[in-house]
Amino acid sequence: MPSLDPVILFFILGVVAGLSRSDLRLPAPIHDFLSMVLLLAIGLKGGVALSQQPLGEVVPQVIAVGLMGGLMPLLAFPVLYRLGHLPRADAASVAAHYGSVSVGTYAVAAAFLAHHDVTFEDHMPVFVAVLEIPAIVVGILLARGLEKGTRWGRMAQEVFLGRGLVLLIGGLLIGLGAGPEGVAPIKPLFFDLFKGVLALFLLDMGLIAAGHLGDLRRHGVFLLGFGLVMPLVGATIGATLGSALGLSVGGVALLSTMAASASYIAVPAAFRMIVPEANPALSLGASLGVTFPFNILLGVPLYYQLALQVHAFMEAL
Amino acid sequence: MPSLDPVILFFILGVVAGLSRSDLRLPAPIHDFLSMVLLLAIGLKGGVALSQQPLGEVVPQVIAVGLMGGLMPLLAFPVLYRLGHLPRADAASVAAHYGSVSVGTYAVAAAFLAHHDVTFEDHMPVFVAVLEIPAIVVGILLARGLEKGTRWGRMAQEVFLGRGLVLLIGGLLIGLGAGPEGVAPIKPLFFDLFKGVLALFLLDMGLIAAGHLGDLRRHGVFLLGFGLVMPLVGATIGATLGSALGLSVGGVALLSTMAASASYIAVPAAFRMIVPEANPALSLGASLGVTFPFNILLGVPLYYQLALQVHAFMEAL
Amino acid sequence: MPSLDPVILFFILGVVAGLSRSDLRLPAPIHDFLSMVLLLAIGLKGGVALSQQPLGEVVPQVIAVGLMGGLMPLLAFPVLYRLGHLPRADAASVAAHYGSVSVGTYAVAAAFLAHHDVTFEDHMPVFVAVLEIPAIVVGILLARGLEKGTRWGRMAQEVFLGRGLVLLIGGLLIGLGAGPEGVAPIKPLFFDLFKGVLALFLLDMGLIAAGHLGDLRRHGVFLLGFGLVMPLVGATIGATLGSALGLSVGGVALLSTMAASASYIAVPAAFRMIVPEANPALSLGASLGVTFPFNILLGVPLYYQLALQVHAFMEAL
Amino acid sequence: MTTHSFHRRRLVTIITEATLEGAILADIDALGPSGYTVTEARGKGSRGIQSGSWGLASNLRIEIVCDETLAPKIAATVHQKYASNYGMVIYVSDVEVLRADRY
Amino acid sequence: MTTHSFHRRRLVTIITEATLEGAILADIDALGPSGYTVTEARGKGSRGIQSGSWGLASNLRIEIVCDETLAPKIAATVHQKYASNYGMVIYVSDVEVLRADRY
Amino acid sequence: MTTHSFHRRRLVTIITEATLEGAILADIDALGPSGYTVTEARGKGSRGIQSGSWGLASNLRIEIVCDETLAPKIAATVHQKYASNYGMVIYVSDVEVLRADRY
Ligand SMILES: Nc1ncnc2c1ncn2[C@@H]1O[C@H](COP(=O)(O)O)[C@@H](O)[C@H]1O
Ligand SMILES: Nc1ncnc2c1ncn2[C@@H]1O[C@H](COP(=O)(O)O)[C@@H](O)[C@H]1O
Ligand SMILES: Nc1ncnc2c1ncn2[C@@H]1O[C@H](COP(=O)(O)O)[C@@H](O)[C@H]1O
Ligand code: NA
Ligand code: NA
Ligand code: NA
Repeated sequence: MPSLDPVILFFILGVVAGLSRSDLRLPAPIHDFLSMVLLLAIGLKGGVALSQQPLGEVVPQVIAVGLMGGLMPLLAFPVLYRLGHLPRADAASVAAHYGSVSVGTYAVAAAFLAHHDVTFEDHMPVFVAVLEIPAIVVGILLARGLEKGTRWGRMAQEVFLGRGLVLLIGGLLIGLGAGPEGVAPIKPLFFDLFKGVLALFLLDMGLIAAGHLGDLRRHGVFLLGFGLVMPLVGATIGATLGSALGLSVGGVALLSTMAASASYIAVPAAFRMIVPEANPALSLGASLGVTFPFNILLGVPLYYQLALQVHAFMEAL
Repeated sequence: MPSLDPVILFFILGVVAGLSRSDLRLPAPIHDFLSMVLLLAIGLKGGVALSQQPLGEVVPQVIAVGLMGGLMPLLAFPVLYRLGHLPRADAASVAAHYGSVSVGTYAVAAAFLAHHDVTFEDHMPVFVAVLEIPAIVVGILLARGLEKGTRWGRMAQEVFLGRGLVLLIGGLLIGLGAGPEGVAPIKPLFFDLFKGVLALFLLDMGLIAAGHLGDLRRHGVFLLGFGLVMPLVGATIGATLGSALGLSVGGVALLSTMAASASYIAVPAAFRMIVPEANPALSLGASLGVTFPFNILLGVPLYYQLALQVHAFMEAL
Repeated sequence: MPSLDPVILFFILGVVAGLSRSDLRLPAPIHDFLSMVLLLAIGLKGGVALSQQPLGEVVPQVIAVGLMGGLMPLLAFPVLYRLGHLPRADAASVAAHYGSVSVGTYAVAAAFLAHHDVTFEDHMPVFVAVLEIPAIVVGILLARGLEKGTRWGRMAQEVFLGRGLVLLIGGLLIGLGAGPEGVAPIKPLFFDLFKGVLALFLLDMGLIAAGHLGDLRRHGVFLLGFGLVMPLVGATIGATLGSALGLSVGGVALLSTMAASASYIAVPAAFRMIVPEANPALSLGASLGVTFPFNILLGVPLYYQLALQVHAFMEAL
Repeated sequence: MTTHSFHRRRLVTIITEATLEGAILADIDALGPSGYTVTEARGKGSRGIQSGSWGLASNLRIEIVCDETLAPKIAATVHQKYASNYGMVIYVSDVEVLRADRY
Repeated sequence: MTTHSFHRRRLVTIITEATLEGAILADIDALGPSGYTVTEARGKGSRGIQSGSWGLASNLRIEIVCDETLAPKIAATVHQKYASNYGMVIYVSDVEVLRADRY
Repeated sequence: MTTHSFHRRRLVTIITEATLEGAILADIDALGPSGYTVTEARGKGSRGIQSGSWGLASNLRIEIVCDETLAPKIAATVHQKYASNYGMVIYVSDVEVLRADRY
């Protein structure tokens, strides 16, 4: 068995400290700083990759991945609404969280693959940016329908100008504009420190996740189950699509992880403003309290195995 | 055409995010942290340079540069007071801002030269520290005259103990004391990360500059014009002086940039305390809303061309 | 005479800026961030060392060092209580501060040794963690006796779950679990930046120490004397024990420094909650206002000389 | 020192979720007070703990000094628009100010 | 806009050392108010300057909106338990709230 | 729990520019209150937006609990010295404290 990546150990430290009521706490400005560096770094990496690649090859993949992000909430919504008896707004909100993507989970998976010397397509970060949006739009449609009252302009602003997406896409465009030599002088901060910053970020996310375990207790076993099963469903969809798009094993594992992960930045922020009657404790309880720890601790290696299987299966065809 | 340095792209990202009302924002403690690292790093670099150089050579340059800083407000003041009809305190304040220097602009110019493999004298940061002060003193004299009421002791404290100057001069002295081997173990933070830190700082300055564009609209076209023309005048003075002092092309370009730049840290802080009737929205509107973006985006390459011309002209003499 | 390590110059800059009432200040979130990185880094280093060493060798040393930490307050208490006429709670509190350890002082001593190419045992950070606790327990016993009222469970929580110890021991366990290759990807942040982070931390500690010099003036000359003499006593005890445990010269110097240093994180936090009638201005005035600067500026090189002497003496036996 | 007389005004204090900042400040502004003050906060209420550890878990504390007519208007408008869906506490109190013309 | 009537309540404000956070919030909670709000603070008092530069030198400002019965209870309990050993200022004032049922 | 009686005092609240911190706190101190509390703030007023994104664009919120005589003195002194050149809001309100001897 491969040893645990130390960044995971930082997450566990955070969870344990949080659950045992240590007074350990990262100040909010440091949380913002760490996630800002992560988002920019991931964007920059993707942008540099795009700068060296014929865009024509990436566009069809982008469309396919975007469609996946839009369809996943449609799959999750009926389960949450009919089976889970969640109020419509909550069902739509949770569904949108799972159609979107967790940047932290992506970073852990990328680190896992690097740790095991598995290569992957350099432009994978583009898919992180692409996956953020469609699920939000579909989620809002599910909550609101096509009723007249919806202020789509306002919505577009909330979605596209949220800080997460601005940093991710801003990083992408800077990486695209600057290219590999251009970003070389900022490499020490954004690339060399990446895993250290990720470690501190995961320590903080561990503390935050520990706080959300309580939410979950209040909202019962259905959400717990959903938070464990939905990632597996997502992972399978992601792995299948990745394989169909001809990605490498590493790429399949990453797309699988993205599909399995649930947003805790862009989607809750957008829903808080646009569908405010959706209870954020519910969606964050599932996304941060269950799915994030599950993916970080067990999911990522599992999805890598899944990628190996799917790849072997496709080769055998 | 040389590609844009990526740190400039971070500034543009900040301006665009600010103008489009994204909720992107760097927490104030992070702003302080980033500018602290920049100021210390610039000071350290200059101090290490001084530690390897006969001080006798630098002193005459320091005096000449200090004089330039004191004379520039005398040039700018009548324009602002007579032509621009600004109140006396405001004219003196804006004049002092332009006689002083912007550390961020200096850092961008130094990065630009490094990006284009242009060398420059290692002790240029000394001039940054030197330029901070004379313009403040002259500016206060312009605002107050030599009236008895002025509390010069209090003023000296505000000027010399402002955090910007303390970090810059503190860094200089540490670099001077420790020398190149001494600072080697802190190189990874202060030197290797420098451009990454500068990138994040410029992202923040872009957000802040976007907020000051509104100020400008309120204070009219005269300040806009002044904010665009004064840097060109300053650049010419700086380039001429640099050349006369026998600096290399890179050194001339840097001194030209310093002269062209306008303070937004030391001078506004000092004027806020000592000449409080001067409106900071006015001077910061010009300095941060016009001159800083102009210098960062267009000025720096221009002043490099100017340095090449002036140098060629002097050689031809 | 060897030149001053630049991190010391940062401390002096902080003290000077603080005493001269500069407005220089590090925001509290940055203080937290810097000390968090230091604590984790020291823990990680120790953990990696433990991962490569038969634990059996370390255990006896750990026990001996822990005993030293528990005995030192018993030595200091009567001096403070009888000779200094401090109230019982204050005498116990100050005694506990000096039985425990200052992480910042340890880091400076380790940097000093590295600067002078003196090697030391890799597992020294383990002793930092070990030394934090026994002095607190003994100190509380000294303040409270074995009276029934003491809530030992609550006390254990305050002591073991304090953020300092959680980060130090968390780092140890992560380093132990991940081993040298495991921590390699987080090396750039935690190890390469270490001295730069320490420099900024010491700048802040200089500002804080300057603020505590006033406390001292209020509490008189006895505490000043205690803050200067106790480290020397501690250093001698530490050097003797280190030598008896068969540590290298560098290891002896480090254990001597630890014994000479006084806590300003774990102990004051624990006493604030458990023995609140002890006046923190008193213990922090001695620990931060006297002993910390003394150790940083003069103590560390002195304790290294002491280690050389003691080592030579033991060899001669 | 000249004598200063104090004038009675009202202080509206609103504690709510930080995500609401842009929207709620625009709404308050539109009602025409001379200004407002914002501080970062955390807390606990009917919607659970807001630990302040990140944006979504943070509160704001907004203060508006205004006259007797505007205060209930601000309180009621904000309450009606946001209180059912967002963590929110609003209270109003009496204060005295020096410059009657400013609020 | 519908008419809203205001209801008289009390606001307890406590300024104390940041190290006390966990303990004091638990004690306040135990007395049963509907919630509390915390902001970071610094200051000066009989125990000297709290500069806010690090945890031990920082203060908290805690606010509790509650009814006339609970307010003196919170103030007295906290005062009795902590005021002799910790930097502490407590004051109580009148406020008006919109929803009578919540506090 | 023993009965505690409350004593009427005044609370002066000053919102102003962060750059003023050193000067204004010294002036307040010189007037002799038993202490003060400072929190970081941002806001909007007649001088535009103080976004809080850096020192020059930040506000402070200063609170002083004091007696009926000192309150107008602090308010008037600060107002007279700073209000014409600096962003500034001052308001005074009634509070009740437990320990009459402390303020
Ligand atoms: N009784 C109270 N006193 C003071 N602040 C409160 C009170 N109740 C709630 N709050 C604050 O208002 C926020 C939202 O409250 P709620 O809508 O009850 O969840 C909480 O996070 C607290 O910061
Ligand atoms: N008169 C006062 N007005 C406002 N705040 C005060 C006052 N006195 C003390 N404080 C605050 O309460 C804290 C503790 O005060 P003390 O217990 O007097 O040291 C101080 O650090 C200040 O933040
Ligand atoms: N009506 C108001 N209510 C609350 N705070 C205000 C008000 N007006 C101004 N402020 C605050 O006081 C600061 C200075 O106000 P001004 O002097 O009007 O620019 C602003 O930045 C706000 O934080
Ligand atoms: Na997903
Ligand atoms: Na200039
Ligand atoms: Na010790």
